[in-house]
Amino acid sequence: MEKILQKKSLPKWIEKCASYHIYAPVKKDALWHYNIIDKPADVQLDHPNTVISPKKLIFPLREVFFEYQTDDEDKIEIKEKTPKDAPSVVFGIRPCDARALTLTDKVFQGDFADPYYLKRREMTTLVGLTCNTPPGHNCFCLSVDGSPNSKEGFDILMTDMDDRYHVQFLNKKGQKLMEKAKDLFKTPTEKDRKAAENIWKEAEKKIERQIKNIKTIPQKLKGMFESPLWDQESLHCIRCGICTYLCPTCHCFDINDEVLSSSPSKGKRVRTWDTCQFPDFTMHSSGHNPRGDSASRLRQRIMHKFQYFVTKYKNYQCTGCGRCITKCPVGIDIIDVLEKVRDYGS
Amino acid sequence: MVNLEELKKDAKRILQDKKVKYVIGYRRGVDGYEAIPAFFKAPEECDDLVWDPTCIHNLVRFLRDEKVRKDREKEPDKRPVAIIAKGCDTRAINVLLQEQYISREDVFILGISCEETGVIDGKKLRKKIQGKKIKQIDFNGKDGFSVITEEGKTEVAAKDVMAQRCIECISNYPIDHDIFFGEKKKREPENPFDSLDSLQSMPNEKRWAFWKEHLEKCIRCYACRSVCPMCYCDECVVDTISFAVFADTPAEEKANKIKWLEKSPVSSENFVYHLVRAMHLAGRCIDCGECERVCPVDIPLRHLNKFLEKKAKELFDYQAGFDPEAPALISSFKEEDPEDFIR
Amino acid sequence: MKQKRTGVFVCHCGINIAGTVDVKQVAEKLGKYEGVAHSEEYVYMCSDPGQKLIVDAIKDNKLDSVVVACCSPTLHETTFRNTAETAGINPFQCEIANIREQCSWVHKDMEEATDKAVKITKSMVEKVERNEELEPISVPVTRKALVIGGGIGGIQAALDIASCGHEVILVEKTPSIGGHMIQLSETFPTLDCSQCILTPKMVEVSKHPKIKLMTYSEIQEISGYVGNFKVKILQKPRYVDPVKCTLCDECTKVCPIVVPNEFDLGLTGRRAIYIPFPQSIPASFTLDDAGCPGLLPIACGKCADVCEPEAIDYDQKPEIIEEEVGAIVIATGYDLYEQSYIDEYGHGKIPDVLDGLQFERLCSASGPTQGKVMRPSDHKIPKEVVFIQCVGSRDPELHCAYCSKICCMYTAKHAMLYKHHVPDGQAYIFYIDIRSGGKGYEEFVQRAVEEDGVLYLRGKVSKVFQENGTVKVWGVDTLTGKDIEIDADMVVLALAMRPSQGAEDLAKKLKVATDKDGFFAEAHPKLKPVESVTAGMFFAGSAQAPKDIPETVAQASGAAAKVISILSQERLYHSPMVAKVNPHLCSGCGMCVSVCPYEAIALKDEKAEVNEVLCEGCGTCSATCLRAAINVKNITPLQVSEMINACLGG
Amino acid sequence: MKKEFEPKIIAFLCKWCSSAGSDLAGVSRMEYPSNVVPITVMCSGSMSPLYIFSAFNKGADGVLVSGCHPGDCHYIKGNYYARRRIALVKELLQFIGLEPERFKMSWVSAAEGIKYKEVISEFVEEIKPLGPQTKLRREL
Repeated sequence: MEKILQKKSLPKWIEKCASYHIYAPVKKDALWHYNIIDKPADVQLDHPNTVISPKKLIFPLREVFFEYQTDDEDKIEIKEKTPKDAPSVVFGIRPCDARALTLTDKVFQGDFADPYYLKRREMTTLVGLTCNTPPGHNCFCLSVDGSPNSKEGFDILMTDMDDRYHVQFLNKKGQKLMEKAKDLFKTPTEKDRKAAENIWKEAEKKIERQIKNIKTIPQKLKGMFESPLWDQESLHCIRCGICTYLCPTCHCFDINDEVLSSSPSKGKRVRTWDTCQFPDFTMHSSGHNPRGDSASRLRQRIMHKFQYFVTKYKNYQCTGCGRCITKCPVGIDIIDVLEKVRDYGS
Repeated sequence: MVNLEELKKDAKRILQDKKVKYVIGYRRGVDGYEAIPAFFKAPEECDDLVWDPTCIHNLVRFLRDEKVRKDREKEPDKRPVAIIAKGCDTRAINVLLQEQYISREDVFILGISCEETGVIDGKKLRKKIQGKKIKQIDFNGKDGFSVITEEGKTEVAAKDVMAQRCIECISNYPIDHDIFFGEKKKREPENPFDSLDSLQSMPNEKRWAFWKEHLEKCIRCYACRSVCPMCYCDECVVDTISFAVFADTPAEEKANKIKWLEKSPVSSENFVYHLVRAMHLAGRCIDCGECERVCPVDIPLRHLNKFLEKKAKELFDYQAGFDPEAPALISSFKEEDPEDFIR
Repeated sequence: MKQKRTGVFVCHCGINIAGTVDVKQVAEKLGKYEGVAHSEEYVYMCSDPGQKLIVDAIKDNKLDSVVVACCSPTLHETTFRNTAETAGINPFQCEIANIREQCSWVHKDMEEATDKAVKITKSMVEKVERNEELEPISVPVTRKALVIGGGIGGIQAALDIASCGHEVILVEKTPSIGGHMIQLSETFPTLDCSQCILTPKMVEVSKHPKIKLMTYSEIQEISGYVGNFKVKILQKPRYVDPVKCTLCDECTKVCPIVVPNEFDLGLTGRRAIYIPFPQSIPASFTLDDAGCPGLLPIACGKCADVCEPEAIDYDQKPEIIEEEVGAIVIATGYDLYEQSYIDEYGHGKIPDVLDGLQFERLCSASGPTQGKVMRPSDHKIPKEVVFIQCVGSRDPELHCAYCSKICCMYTAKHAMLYKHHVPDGQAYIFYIDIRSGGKGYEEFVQRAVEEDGVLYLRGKVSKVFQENGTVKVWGVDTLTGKDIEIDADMVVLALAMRPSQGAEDLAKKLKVATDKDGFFAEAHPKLKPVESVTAGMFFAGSAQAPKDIPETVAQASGAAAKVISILSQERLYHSPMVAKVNPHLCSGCGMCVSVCPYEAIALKDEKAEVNEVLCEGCGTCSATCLRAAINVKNITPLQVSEMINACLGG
Repeated sequence: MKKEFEPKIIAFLCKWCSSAGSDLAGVSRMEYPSNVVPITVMCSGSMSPLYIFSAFNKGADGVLVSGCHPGDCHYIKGNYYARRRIALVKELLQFIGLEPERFKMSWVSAAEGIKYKEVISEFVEEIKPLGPQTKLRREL
C-alpha cells in the first residue's frame, strides 16, 4: 500500500506513535547514531548512514541473559532477562541495514532460535528511507544484490520527495503504524508514483562503487584457503574490530559471566559482540590459535561473508554499506580485496 | 621541501643492496588521495611510495608485528627493517628502544621532516569541503593545498586542516634517523597543551559529563589499542583470556587470569579500560594521536594521554621519547618530587 | 570454585576482641563462606589449648589452610604458623586476620565492628586460598664481622665478637683507634683516668689474632645481605710503614708544616707528619697529605731524609680492600655540635670559650698543659669559670630538639675537676634541669655541690662576650628571677652531641635508615634497640643516640651478642615471599631491574631474573612492570583483587 | 528516619609503617569510624594503579593508599616510586571527573597512631557528603 505524507506532518505521525519507543538517527558532533527520541521534531531523516548500524537495536552490544544468586545454603536463584514487551519503531533505516537484518535473521532463527534476538525483532517496526540523497562514497549495495531502494526487511519504506514522503506500507506491522494517524496519509496520484519511480532510478545511478563479476567470487574462494593473497592484503591490518563491529551483518558474539570475584555468590550471564579479528576469537585453551595472524583473520572475514555464508544461506553476508571501508584505520578496502580475489591467478 | 624522488631512490637502493628486509612506508589508497601504510619488499615496488600530509599513520606500530614474526622464525633474518618516520614517530622508536623492546640495529630510519604543514586531519578536511568526494589533492605549497573535488578546485590553508597534535607538536622533524629528508626547521607550538585548557578549566562535574558522554560511546573495538605502537603487551587487562599460554602452562594459571574489568561496553567498564590504558601510557605516549584518529565513534582519547603528558612535564619534568638512555618516568624518581597532595 | 579447605579460627582474646566484636557471629558467617571447611571461635587461640584446638581441627577436617582472626600478625603470626606446621601443613598456608588492633580496639559499635571483622577475615580467606606452599630460602653465612668505628663502642664489640672465635674487621677512619674516650681526662662518676682504662682494650685489639684492624680507612661500598655482605674498604695512604716506624720522632723535628692538632681540638698544633697521641694504635706516624706541601720530594721530602728505618714512602696510593662479612656493627659515635653555630656565645671565636672536649684536654695529664688548667688566651689560671649546659640541646627552634643526655654529668665532672686543679677558683654552672639518672650519678652531682662548692644557677645564659680581658656572661637565675652578670676568665660550653661527621653518608651506603636528627634508627624503640631495620646490621654507642660510656659498652656487647648469634649459625633463613617472573610475559624492558632497591633483579637473555636471596619482596617491581610479568609470591595481584572484593563485602 | 550514608572505603597500608601505625592506634585504643577496611601490602611501592581503579570499580566509595614517610621506607625507596605513580593516578581520576576527595594518599609511620586515626576520621567525613560512588562502580 502506497501513501503520501507531507514532511511537515511527520512529527504529528510520530506523536501518534507514542505507545512505541521511537528510535531515529541523531547527530552527535560529526557522527550519526540511532538513539531513542523524546521530541518527535528531533526526527529529521536528512542523515547519511549512521556510524553504527541499527543491528545494535536488535542485537545489542550487551545482552543480559539472566542473573543468578546463591544464598548461604548454596541454593541458586536464577532471574531470566528476556526483552520486555515494549514495541519500538525505528525511523530512517537505510536499505542496506534493513537487508542486513534479513541476513542475521537467518542465523538467529537458524539451528537454534535465539529468543532474545527474535523477541526484539518481533517488537520492532522498521521504517526505512531510500537513498536518494547522495549515498556514501563507499556504498556498493548494487554489487551485492541490494539497492538504494530495496524493500527487504522493512515494514515501511519512505522516499524523500522534497516536501513530501512517498510511503510504502509493506506489511501488517507497518500498517498498524499507519492506523495511528490515518488522516495524515493521502493516496498518491499517478504523478507522485512516477516521481517516486524516477527518484529510485536516479538513486541507483548515484551508487559510485561496484564489483564486477562478483558472482564468480564464492567459487573462486573455495580454492584460495592457502593463497598468499591473504598475507599480502593483511600486512598492514592492525587487527582492530572496526570492520566487523560496524558491519551490519556481522553477528559473532561472546558469552561471559559478569561477577566481582572468581568465587562469586551472584552474577550475570551476558552476551557481548565479538569478532574474528580479535586474538582471543579462536584461541584454544592449549594456547594454540588456528587464526593466530592477520592473514588468517582477513581470510576468515572474507571467506565467511562470500563463501561459507553463501553456501549455507545462499546470500553474500554483506550488503554494501561501505562502513568497513570508510572507517578502516589503514585503508583496507573490501572491494579492492574482493577484486584481487576475483582476478587472482588470471 | 621533502624530495619524494630522493626518498624513492634511497628506498630502492637499500633494498637493492639487501641492507634492509623491507621498507615500511606509504602508498596511495584506493580512494585516490589518502595515503595508507604499505610494505615494500622489492626495489621496483618503491615507485608506489608516496609522501605527503596524508601520511598520518604512525608506522612504528608495525614494528610490533615485525618483532612477533621474528620471534616466531627459527632462523630469523637479522637485517633491519626500514621505516619512514616523522618526528613523533621517531620518538615512538626511542620509547621502544628505552624499553629494550627493539634495538637500534633492528630499524633503519628514513626520517622525514613534517616542516611547516604537519599532517592533515581527514575529519577536518572532509568538514572543510563539506563531504564532497575528493579526487585528488595537490600538496605543493608549504602553507596551503588545493583540493580537487567533483565540483572543482578548493584552496585550503594547511593550518585549517592540520591535525591538532601537529599544531601542538614539539618535534616536527626526526630526532633520530639513518637518512634524513626535508629540512630541520623547528616549528614551535604556541601552547603544546592547547587542547587541554578548556577541559581543565571545566568544573569537575562538567568534565565528568564530558567524559561520560564520550566513553559511553565506546564499543570496545580496541582500535586505539591495536594502532598504538606502545600497546605491545602479549596480554592485555581487557582480554578475557590469557594469551601467554603454552604447553607448560598449568591449568590454574590459565584459570587465574584476573578479570579486572568486564568485556561489556558499559560506562563503568569503559572508564576502567581507558583509565588503565592512559596510566599504562604515562611517560610512554608520544602523542602521535593515532588512538584518537582511528576511533570509529570519535572519542577524544588524545586528551587522556595528553593530560598525563602534561602532568609528567609539570610535576616531574619528564618528556617521553627524546632520550632512549634515560630512565622511564615510572621507573625513576627525584627526592624533590611534589607531594603536596599527600596527607 | 575454591580449591582449598580453609579453617577459620576466631579468637576472643578475652574481651579484647569479644568485647566489641560478636565473635560467634564472625565464626558463623565465615563458616558459611565458600572455601571454609571449618570455623570456630575460642577465648584465647594463642594459649596451649587454643593451639591444640587448631591442630585437632586441621587433622579432623583435613584442612589445608588456616586463617586465624586475632591480634596483629606482628604478634602471633609466627606462633600460629608454627602451630599449622605441627599439624602438618605448610606454615605459609596460615594467615592472620587482624581483628583486634585494626578493629575491636578502635571501634565501639558492636554491629559495625563485627561487620568489619567479617570483611577482614573473609579477605584473608581469599588470600590464603591462593597462597603457595613456600620453604624458607637458606643462605650460607660468612662467619666474619665488620665493625665500623674504633671508639669504645667499636672496640668493645670487636673484642666480644673476636673472643667467641669469630673474625672481626675493625675499620677506623682516623689514624688511631680510641675515639673520643681517649681524649677524656677522667670519667664520671668514679673519676678514674679515661686513658688508663681504655688503652689496655686498645692494645688487646691490636694484639688479638682474630681482629683485623684497619685504621685510616673508610667504608666505600656495601652490597649483599645478612650473612653475606660484600664490603669495599678504602685504605687511605699514610705514607709511613707502621712496621718500620720506630716512633723515633725525628721526622716531626724537620717537618716545616704546622696544622691544628685534632686530638687537642686545636688547642695545640702538630706537624704534617705526626702521631695522634703517644699511645696510638697502631703505634705509627702518619703523613697527612692535606697538610704536606705536596708529596713531591723536590718540594720538601725532609722527613724521608731523616727517617733512619726508611719507613716513609711518598708513593703510597689509596687502596681498595674487598672483604666479605656476615654481620655489621655500626659504632660511628658522635661529634660535638659546632660552636660556631651558637651566635650568642661568640660563634666559637672567643679564645677562652671552650667546648667540653677542649676542657677535657686541658684537664688531661697528657693534654697541652700537662693537666694544668690555664686559659688558652694568656695561660692565666682562671679563677672564675662558667659552665653552660644544654648548649644546642633541647632547643627545637634553633638547634637540636633532643637532650644530649650526658652533659649534666660531664659538666658536674668538669666543675669538680676544675676545683681540684684550682681549689680557690669559683665554678658556676648554668643549667635548665639536672638529669642525673644512673648508678651513682645523683650522688656525684651532690658531691660537686656539697664538697666542691660548685654554684648551680638555674637559667639560661643570654650572651657571652669579651670585655677588657674577661669573658662577660649575662644570664638570669630563674629561681630568684635576678639578672646575673659574671666576669669570667673562662667559659665552658656543654655542646650538644650529634651524629659523627659522615654518618649520614655511611647510612646511605649501608641502606640503613636514620632518624630526624641523623642518628641511626633502631628497628624498634623498645624491643629492637640495637638492631637496624636492615637484617644483619647493629648499633653500638652514640651512633644511634647520645650515650655515656657504660651505656655504649653495654650496647656494644648487646650488638656483639646479636652478631655472634648470626655468625654461630651454618645457614640463615630468608623469607620466601619474593618476586617471581613469568618469562612468557616478560619483555625484558628492564624497568624492574632499575627500580629494585636491592639489585635483586637482572636481565638474562632478555628476561628478568630474580635473585631470591637478595629479594626482600617489596613488590615495587610488580607495580612498575608494564606487563604484569613479575609478582611477589603470596601477595599477587589476583590475591589483592580478591581481597578488595571481600573487603567491600562482595 | 533514613540512616546516614556509610561509605565503603578501602585502605591499602604498607606493612612496615602504616599498618604498624594502625596497630599502634589500636594499642592506644583510639576510636575511629569503621568504614575503612584495611588491606596490608608489603610496600606502597607495590601499589599498582589497577588496584585503585579496581577498588572503585568494585564499589569503593573511597580509596586510601598509605606508606612510610619519604626516607623511612622499609624498602629504602619504594614509597618514592609510589609517590610518582599515585600522583599521576590522582590527577587522572580528577581529570575524568571523579570527586578528588575520594582518593587519598598519606604518609603514616609506625609511630603515628594518632595520625592514622586522624587520616581515617577526616577521610570518612570528607566522603560522607559525596554519597555513594557510582561513576566507576560496576553495576551488578
